[in-house]
Amino acid sequence: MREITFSQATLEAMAEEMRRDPTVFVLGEDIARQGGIFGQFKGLPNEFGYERVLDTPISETAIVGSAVGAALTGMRPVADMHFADFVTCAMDEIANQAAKIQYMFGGQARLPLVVRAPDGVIKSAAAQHSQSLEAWFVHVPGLKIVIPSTPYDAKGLLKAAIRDDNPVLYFEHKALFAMKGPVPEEEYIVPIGKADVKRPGRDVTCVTYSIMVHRALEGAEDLARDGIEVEVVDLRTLVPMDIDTVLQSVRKTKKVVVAHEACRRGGAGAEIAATIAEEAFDYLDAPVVRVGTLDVPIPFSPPLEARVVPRKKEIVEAVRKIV
Amino acid sequence: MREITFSQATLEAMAEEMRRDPTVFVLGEDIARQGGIFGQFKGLPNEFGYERVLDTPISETAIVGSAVGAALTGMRPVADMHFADFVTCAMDEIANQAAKIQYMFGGQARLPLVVRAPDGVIKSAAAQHSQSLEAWFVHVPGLKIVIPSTPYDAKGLLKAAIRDDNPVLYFEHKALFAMKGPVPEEEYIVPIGKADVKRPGRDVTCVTYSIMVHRALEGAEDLARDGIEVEVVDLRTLVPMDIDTVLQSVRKTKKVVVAHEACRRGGAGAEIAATIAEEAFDYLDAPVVRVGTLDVPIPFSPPLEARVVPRKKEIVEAVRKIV
Amino acid sequence: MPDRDTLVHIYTTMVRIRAFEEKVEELFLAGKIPGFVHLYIGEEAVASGVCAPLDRSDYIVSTHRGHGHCIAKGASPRRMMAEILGKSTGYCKGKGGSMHIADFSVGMLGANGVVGGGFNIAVGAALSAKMRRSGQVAVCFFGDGASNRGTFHEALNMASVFQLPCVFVCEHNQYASTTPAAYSVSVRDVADRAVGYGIPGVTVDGNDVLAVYEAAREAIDRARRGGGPTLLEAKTYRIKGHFVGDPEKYRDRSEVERWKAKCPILRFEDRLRAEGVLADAEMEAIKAAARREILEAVSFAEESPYPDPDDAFSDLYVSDAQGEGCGR
Amino acid sequence: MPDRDTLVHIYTTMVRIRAFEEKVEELFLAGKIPGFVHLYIGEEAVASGVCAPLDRSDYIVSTHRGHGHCIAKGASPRRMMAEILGKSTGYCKGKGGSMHIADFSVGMLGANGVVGGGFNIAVGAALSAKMRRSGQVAVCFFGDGASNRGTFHEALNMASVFQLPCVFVCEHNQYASTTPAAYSVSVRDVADRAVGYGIPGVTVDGNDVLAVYEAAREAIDRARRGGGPTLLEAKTYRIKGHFVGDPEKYRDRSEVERWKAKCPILRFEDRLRAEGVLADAEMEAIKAAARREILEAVSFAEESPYPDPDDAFSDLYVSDAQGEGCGR
Ligand SMILES: Cc1ncc(C[n+]2csc(CCOP(=O)(O)OP(=O)(O)O)c2C)c(N)n1
Ligand SMILES: Cc1ncc(C[n+]2csc(CCOP(=O)(O)OP(=O)(O)O)c2C)c(N)n1
Ligand SMILES: [Mg+2]
Ligand SMILES: [Mg+2]
Repeated sequence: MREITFSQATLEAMAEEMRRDPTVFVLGEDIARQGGIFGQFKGLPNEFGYERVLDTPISETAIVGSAVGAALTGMRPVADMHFADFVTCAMDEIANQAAKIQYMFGGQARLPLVVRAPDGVIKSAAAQHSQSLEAWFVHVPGLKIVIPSTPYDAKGLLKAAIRDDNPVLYFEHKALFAMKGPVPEEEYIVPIGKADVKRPGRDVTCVTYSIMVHRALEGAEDLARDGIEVEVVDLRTLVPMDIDTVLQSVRKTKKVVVAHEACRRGGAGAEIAATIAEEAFDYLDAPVVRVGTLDVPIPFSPPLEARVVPRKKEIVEAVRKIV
Repeated sequence: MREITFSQATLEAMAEEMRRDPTVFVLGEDIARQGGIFGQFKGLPNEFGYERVLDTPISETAIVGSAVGAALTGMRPVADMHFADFVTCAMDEIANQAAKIQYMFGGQARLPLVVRAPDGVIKSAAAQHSQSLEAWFVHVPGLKIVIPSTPYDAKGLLKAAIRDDNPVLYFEHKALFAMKGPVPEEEYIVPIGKADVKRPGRDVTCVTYSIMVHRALEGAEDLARDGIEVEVVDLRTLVPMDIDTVLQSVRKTKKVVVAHEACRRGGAGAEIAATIAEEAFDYLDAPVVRVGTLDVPIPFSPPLEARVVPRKKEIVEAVRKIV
Repeated sequence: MPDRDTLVHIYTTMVRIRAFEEKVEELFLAGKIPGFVHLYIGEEAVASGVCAPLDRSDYIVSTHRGHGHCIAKGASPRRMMAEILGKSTGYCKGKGGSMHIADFSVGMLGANGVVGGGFNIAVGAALSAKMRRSGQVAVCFFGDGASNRGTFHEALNMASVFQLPCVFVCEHNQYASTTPAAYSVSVRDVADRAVGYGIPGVTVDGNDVLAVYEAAREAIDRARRGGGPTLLEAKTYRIKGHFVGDPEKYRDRSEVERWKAKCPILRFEDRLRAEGVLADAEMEAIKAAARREILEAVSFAEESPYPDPDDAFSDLYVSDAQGEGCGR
Repeated sequence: MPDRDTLVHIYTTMVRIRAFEEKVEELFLAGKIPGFVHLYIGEEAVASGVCAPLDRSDYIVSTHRGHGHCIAKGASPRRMMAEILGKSTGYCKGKGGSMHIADFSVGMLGANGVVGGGFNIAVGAALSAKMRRSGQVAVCFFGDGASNRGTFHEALNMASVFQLPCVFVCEHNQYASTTPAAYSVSVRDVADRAVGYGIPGVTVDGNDVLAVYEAAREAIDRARRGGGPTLLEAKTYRIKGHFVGDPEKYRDRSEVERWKAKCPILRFEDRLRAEGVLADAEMEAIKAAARREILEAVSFAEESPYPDPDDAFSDLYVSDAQGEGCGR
């Protein structure tokens, strides 16, 4: 199968969905003229024009707010946040408007909105350009949360997100954009709400998502050399969460590491770990161990950044703690 | 000891600290002319003038943002959010500015800021005026989070928060403002970071905070009639969290219910439960059960609201599940 | 001057709003309404004048003080009243209440509990209309207090940059809760803020419904023709408290009385009488009909059932199994 | 015209900024600087002209493009360079980097990675100055792009309502990243937005350092005297890419060349020469000294150690046990 980058995969998803449905459009800063900071919108205006690929003022509030209004009135907007860190500027629009409107208005409205948010640590971008903030939204009823790890999933899930009639947050790790992987030429969809076992194993389950999937796979490789077989479960979507696949794995391995790049305290890993500990209590042979960024803002200088962000090593250590 | 309301207790804390330190001031909407929606600022301008009790435009972003600037330059602002739901409008100022500035600037700055946020469900205020959002901030390194349940704690902790050199979020449940409780005439401080066992018990630990403390105490009362002794641990502050007190209780009872009014999914309860399950794994005789609001926006109509918000009954049921 | 039908329609709308709001106040004071309610009494000319030139397919975006907007856009008082009472027959099946009323069938895209939360929703509706080439216009109602929110700025700039068919209507009723506009709004006329976005800014007497109508019609026509957004300010007054139950310590009774004398309905009646459009008896008949309609709405609402508690788990997601993922 | 010392000081500041930025570009391209850097080349007149009338105790709030502001306010290039290289001797001990430089000892309250994140911090500093009756003024630098953020609106309104000693300085460099101001800013002159807040709005040629200086001095004086805020706009141009490495596909080389010819430093040199303030040799000496200073700063930075990895756990909270609660 041909290999394309994650960025390219999302670009194909956009183009295919825009071709399929004339109500799909995208708005954000520097997406039309520049093609997105990570090339993820490159060339779209050539096919779809500057009307459907809208450069906006620096107005995150208006970007998401107007996307909400457009979604309520027959369009299917994709709003780009530039960096996930700036969802803070659209927090009211996401949490108090988008997430609540369908419910609060008793089902009169539908709100087919996708918010794309490039997140994660890359190249010393420091405290305000490195965050992974998905956990905030796990706590907001009414949203769906998609957070893929491979070009294949990125494409299939973005298409599913655009077709979904509900507001979907789509987090894409900045360091993944350049990663290549197999993506079929034929059209496909990856359904929202299905986890994927990225590596089978019998000894320990590692529940993870986004870039940490790759660090978990690297760690699993190392550990396999010592005879420890790690099953890597890629959640792919956090809401709805495919807890069945997770529990099935846990009942087999009886040991769990939960890993993400977001800060450890109060991260999505807390919800995952608490759910496992609650629902698989009788199966667990060891405490569920959580791996996440240590609880400080992301520091700038490379040795500091390296100290706080978990990589393969931290996953391997967590696994060794419980086997 | 005299009894005063929670609202009165916070008012005394404000007045005492403003008297003690001329750099303390408060800003927010309708706090000077109206005295706050819950009377929590009533009369302050009489003693301290309209310069230190500042009515602002409807500009949550500017309220918190300017409080950050004032805190960096020698003042000790207390910023009122009117309703905790509107922290969404100041999310960048809280999460990207206030929480990060001390760290990001390498300790050059100090940021003695208190954000007061009345939260929780009261009288069918519906989806945008009923939320408890503390969990978002548990996930933001650099903040402290205070969330008292009684007039005594409310006063002592608000004074501690105002004296703290770090940014502190102070969540106060709207339905608690009118509640009375004993508060000494003499000055006292309740330190940030210390939990309080509000009722001792040997059978089950209920870890909780804010209004749920009272629902847990009511539940414990009922359960005691059946010979089930619940130990109610009031966390009082979520960051830093007094996990020692929690674990001490858990090692004794071996069973835990974690309860809050915030939505269950991704709530602070997930962090608490995951931590307990990780750190007291060998002591637990049953899964940690979490109680929280069911995962929908808070609906308006009384029977709907009652259906989703946990009260005594839900705590009692959770306890019965594991004893 | 608009034609007779339009005049009568506008007058009828105003008295229907007044009758609705007086009844809501009464029901609230009788303890029959949960939550908060914010009344539109005294401001009827704004919604009535602005919505009259709108088509049913046009959009409006409303505020916490939204009953008047709803009625003016054509929503049914029965389903409004049912919603306000928390009944299952309400527009939002009891999930929303007064602060979250919406009627998408008439283009009323919702009240909002967040002050200033509607600006960009209106911009989006206008953007959508423009992209779909539907010829629709979006009107955003907002208060003097709301004009201080950052959302105002981002919305007006974006609407101007994209030349959207959007009309921003400031209901300058002198107060934001307890805070006088003269204290918290840094310009006397909010319409002056239009200068910062290169769009027309117009201030009218918001108690003169025909002045409102004319200014709105012009702005709406311009928007529909592709001429871009307008900031239209109507100077008016909130006769009742900020919410029902407001102790109103922040203003003198005399000020309220002064404004009461400028009642937009009485004033319009004088005009209609003077122009010979409606005679007193006709006006009385319209008022009586409005009162009957509202009484009927109250009966409907009171007789309607409360929602089943488990309905709390529906409507979270579109086209999903009901209640999936709500943790019940 | 300011006195000779001031003129020389302003000139020196401009060339020091230029020398600093040219070196940063070189180091970045050589792979020695982590993260992103945004250069101030071509815009030196703004920071230099605005900061000249400020006292050391006055405040400035900066942006992602903040090196020029730092130097103009009196920060040390050594510690700046060390910070930009991620060294422990940097202003923020390597925790901040280019986008988060701050020097509180000279009243430089920080760069900001969030565009428009500084407006209200400046308002707060001005509020604090007013409450403490300190006589200090707060200056907020921001870009044309930032003027579209809601934070701009809330800040200017609040500063006006409280009549704060605050000067908002728009560095209108024609672009926000790849987006031309002519496309995304709905007014030609950002200064026109002052009308919406009832404060003075002034536009000056931002490449004419004396024009900037005079306008800033007037605004700063007014602020200090209690006359409230000013919105001051300096029209200038970003000669380099948005960040080092920007492919710059969004503009013509010829446009850049046209603006290069209007270089604020060359222009000021002509003026200084014409007025007999500085001779060529003197200017050369100042430039040589600036280059030496920057070379020395680079040596200092390069020789400085990286922070110890465990320093990642300090500075989270003031006066706490180091690293408590960071989960390490
Ligand atoms: C973002 C936000 N801040 C504060 C409030 C509380 N609040 C509700 S209505 C109101 C006053 C609104 O004033 P204005 O916009 O003038 O509208 P009016 O009530 O006068 O119609 C306030 C402060 C809110 N609902 N939302
Ligand atoms: C809130 C926010 N949105 C987007 C960005 C990404 N970004 C960084 S700089 C920039 C352009 C800023 O333009 P302007 O304010 O004119 O300043 P200039 O770079 O021209 O100095 C953008 C969009 C950001 N850092 N913060
Ligand atoms: Mg008002
Ligand atoms: Mg610019």
